[in-house]
Amino acid sequence: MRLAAVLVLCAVFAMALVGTVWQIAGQPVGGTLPETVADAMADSGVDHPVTAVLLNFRSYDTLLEIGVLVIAAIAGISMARLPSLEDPELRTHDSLLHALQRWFLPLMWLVAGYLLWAGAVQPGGAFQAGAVLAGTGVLMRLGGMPMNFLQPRLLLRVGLALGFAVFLLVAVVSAAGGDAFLAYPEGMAKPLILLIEIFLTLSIAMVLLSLFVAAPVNDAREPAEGESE
Amino acid sequence: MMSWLMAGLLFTPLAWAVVSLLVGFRTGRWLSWVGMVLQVGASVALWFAVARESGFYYALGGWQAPLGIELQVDGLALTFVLLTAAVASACGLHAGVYLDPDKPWQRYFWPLFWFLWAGLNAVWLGADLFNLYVGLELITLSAVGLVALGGDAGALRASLRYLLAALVGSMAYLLGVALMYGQFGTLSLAGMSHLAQEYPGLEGAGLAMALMMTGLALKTALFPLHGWLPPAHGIARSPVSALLSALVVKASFFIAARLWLELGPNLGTLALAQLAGVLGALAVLWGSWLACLQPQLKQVVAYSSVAQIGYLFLLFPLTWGVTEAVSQQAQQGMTLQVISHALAKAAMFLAAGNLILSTGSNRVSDLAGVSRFLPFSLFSFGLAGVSLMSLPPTGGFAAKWLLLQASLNSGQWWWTLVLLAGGLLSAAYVFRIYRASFVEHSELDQFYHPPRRLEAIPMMLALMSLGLGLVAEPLLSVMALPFGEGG
Amino acid sequence: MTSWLLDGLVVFMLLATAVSVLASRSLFRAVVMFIAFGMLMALAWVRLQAPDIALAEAAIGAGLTGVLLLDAVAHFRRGPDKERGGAS
Amino acid sequence: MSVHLLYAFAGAGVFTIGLFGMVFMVHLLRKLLAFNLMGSGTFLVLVGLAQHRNGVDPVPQALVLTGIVVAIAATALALVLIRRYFHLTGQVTLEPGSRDDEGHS
Repeated sequence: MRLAAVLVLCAVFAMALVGTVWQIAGQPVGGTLPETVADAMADSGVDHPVTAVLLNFRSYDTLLEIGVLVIAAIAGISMARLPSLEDPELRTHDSLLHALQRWFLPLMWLVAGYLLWAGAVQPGGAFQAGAVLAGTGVLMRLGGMPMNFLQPRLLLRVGLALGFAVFLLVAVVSAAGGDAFLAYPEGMAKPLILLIEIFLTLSIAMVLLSLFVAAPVNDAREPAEGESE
Repeated sequence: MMSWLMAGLLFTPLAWAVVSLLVGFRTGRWLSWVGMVLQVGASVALWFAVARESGFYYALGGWQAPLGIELQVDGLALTFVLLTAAVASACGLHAGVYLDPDKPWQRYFWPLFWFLWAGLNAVWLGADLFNLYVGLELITLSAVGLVALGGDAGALRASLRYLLAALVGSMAYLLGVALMYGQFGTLSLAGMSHLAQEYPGLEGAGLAMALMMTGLALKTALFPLHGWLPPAHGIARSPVSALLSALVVKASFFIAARLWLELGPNLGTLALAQLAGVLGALAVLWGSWLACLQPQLKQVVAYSSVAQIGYLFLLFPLTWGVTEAVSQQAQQGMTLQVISHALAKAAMFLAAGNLILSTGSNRVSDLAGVSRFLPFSLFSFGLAGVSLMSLPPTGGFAAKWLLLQASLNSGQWWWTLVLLAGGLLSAAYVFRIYRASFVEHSELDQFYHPPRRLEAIPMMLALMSLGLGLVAEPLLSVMALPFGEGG
Repeated sequence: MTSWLLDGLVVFMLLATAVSVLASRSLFRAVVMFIAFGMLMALAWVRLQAPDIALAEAAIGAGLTGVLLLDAVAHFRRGPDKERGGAS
Repeated sequence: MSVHLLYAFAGAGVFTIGLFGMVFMVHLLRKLLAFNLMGSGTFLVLVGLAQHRNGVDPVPQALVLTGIVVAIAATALALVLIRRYFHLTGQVTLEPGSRDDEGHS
């Protein structure tokens, strides 16, 4: 009964949505943004339009988005109460996995580095590189590496915050000189974007990895307000 | 000067979020006081600068819209920035004393708090639809993190419910943004508004706007999509509840209102406007009614939020197809309602936190006898309640008076009934708390006395909400300032 | 013509896997179908000439989310770490 | 009709399927999967519809990259919350009291 009701509602919604898409596709109005992007590419400091949009034209979005990632990581590690990350179930001693790690890990590092570097001229960039790096970390973790740097201590928090902090500093330095917030100084766009991307890659990898590790673990709990301990 | 202030306003919360992540709770508290002073200073200075001159667009990174992201720095946005500075500082000060610094997870309170503040400012100033989406997510995730912080099963359940509802809401909004970009080829709200005026009768964009507003209504907890709000606001720590009720739900409403005021005249329909109004009216009645029945103190306050949010949605019918003067009245009424509710509700939640702290119970019936021990917090609670009941001279009265006039002047008299009934019902639930606390009850004589500072903060907020009605005129004149081009 | 066939196939598969994510009875199967859906999304992005997103989708969308979800499913199978009633 | 538009329609379909799951499913993990479907559908509409009018357009592509990162942040946070909730209560649904094991939704 409930299934039928939800199905009918969703069908109605789908028809309205498809109709809306059809309507909009039929009568677009306004200018074309890609041409504006193409015109501004020369001043952007990079050659790949998507990277230019992400880290120059709309860098405020990206800054806040890294903020969202950091928030998720903070909320995640605030749930993991035990300082120890020793989870015996994760300690597999699979020789295949070990062999895989030995050959695979350096390769993954290489791929991540390449993706990061390539982002300036062709597809790739901090997010993809960070994700590959995090994937490497997950493999290492599954292989039973203790990865002590992921304990919720100062080192982890520095790692989480580093990329965001560097981005923020670059953003504010130019503003201190009287320019707009997030504007790159004349001629400095390329090195600054690269700098931001390197630190972002590390932080993104760290965030994703810490969220993977921040599994729930113990019984420490705070009583609700007004509940006696 | 202006550009430094803007940079400071954007930079401070984000920087403090990062720095307070690196230190413990106590150092973070000390740092946050400094940050609050800076942030309040920047907000006040900017507000006066704009009040003296006029609003302007601030192009981030030096890239003008539609290529880059522009911030719309006008009287309305800055008034909300100022309101956020006031309420968030109050909640932060309260939290610094209220929260137990020895719990290991409390250190994460400050970074989340500052990220929340940054997200709120991003939303008030935002003029780019996608940027607003990112701002909304910043707010949602940090708010969920704050609710869940150190929580037990009940808090986790509430925060998960909140998270899932909020995610659906923002996804619906984002889908609307996608459709809008397909229609107009720009993400800037001002650009869309121009195009919508130029090409009337774009049905697809109208539906997209309705979709966005539905998503935002879910995030604002408009009846009947309000189910997630009372558990989340009721179970969070009191300073967090205050932040959530006073500011967070307003953010999504603010976006809906901006969309409606910019695009509504060309893309909206009478049916959509009236529907929003009817749901708002039902929220007022239903929320107030449930607030009268809740056994738990904070649930009463949370349901009262559902009701007070309902008033805001009267904006939609009262600005559609009416004269410019009536529309102005409705907008001013809405703005005052947002401000007075934010102040009053923050005061109420903080005072409720103090009451809970001293009685050791969240139940209304356990308040018996508290009037002898904690008259100050109880008094703050009552003063805030007076604003919610909209008695003169409070901000709540000024807001509802403007809404009342707008509905009479536009010939939509039926909304006045809602305003009256809502006022009576809110009186009922506030008096219910009072009656419970004045019961003489000798069984329970051990009340813990919270520190003075905890009691002073809600009182300040309540007094501000009370005095808002007296300064409403000058405040409204700044918000209605003509908008300067460029800048 | 062949390109239309290919796109039609990708779209059909996308919708089919999306339905089966929700319809499969076991949670494990649902997650596997979700990963397959992510791979198809990556393919769709290639067809939409968005290689950046294709890379990100393959790495983040299918890869990392998939691992996170699989890990969670395994966790649910193991049951809560402490005995609390008869949950699975 | 261009290929881009075809994908936009597919996106509308995927979004609706996700919405259905979000409303109808009870299991928290399934809700999360459904949310991710909604996200993917939205991204398809965003790029498909924009490229239908503009040709290859880097702006929505960049927006989708941002959106994917935000979505995984939300997903990962939700997973941590769900796992901790399960750990404390043994429940995988939001209905208090009902115990639902991993099999059916």
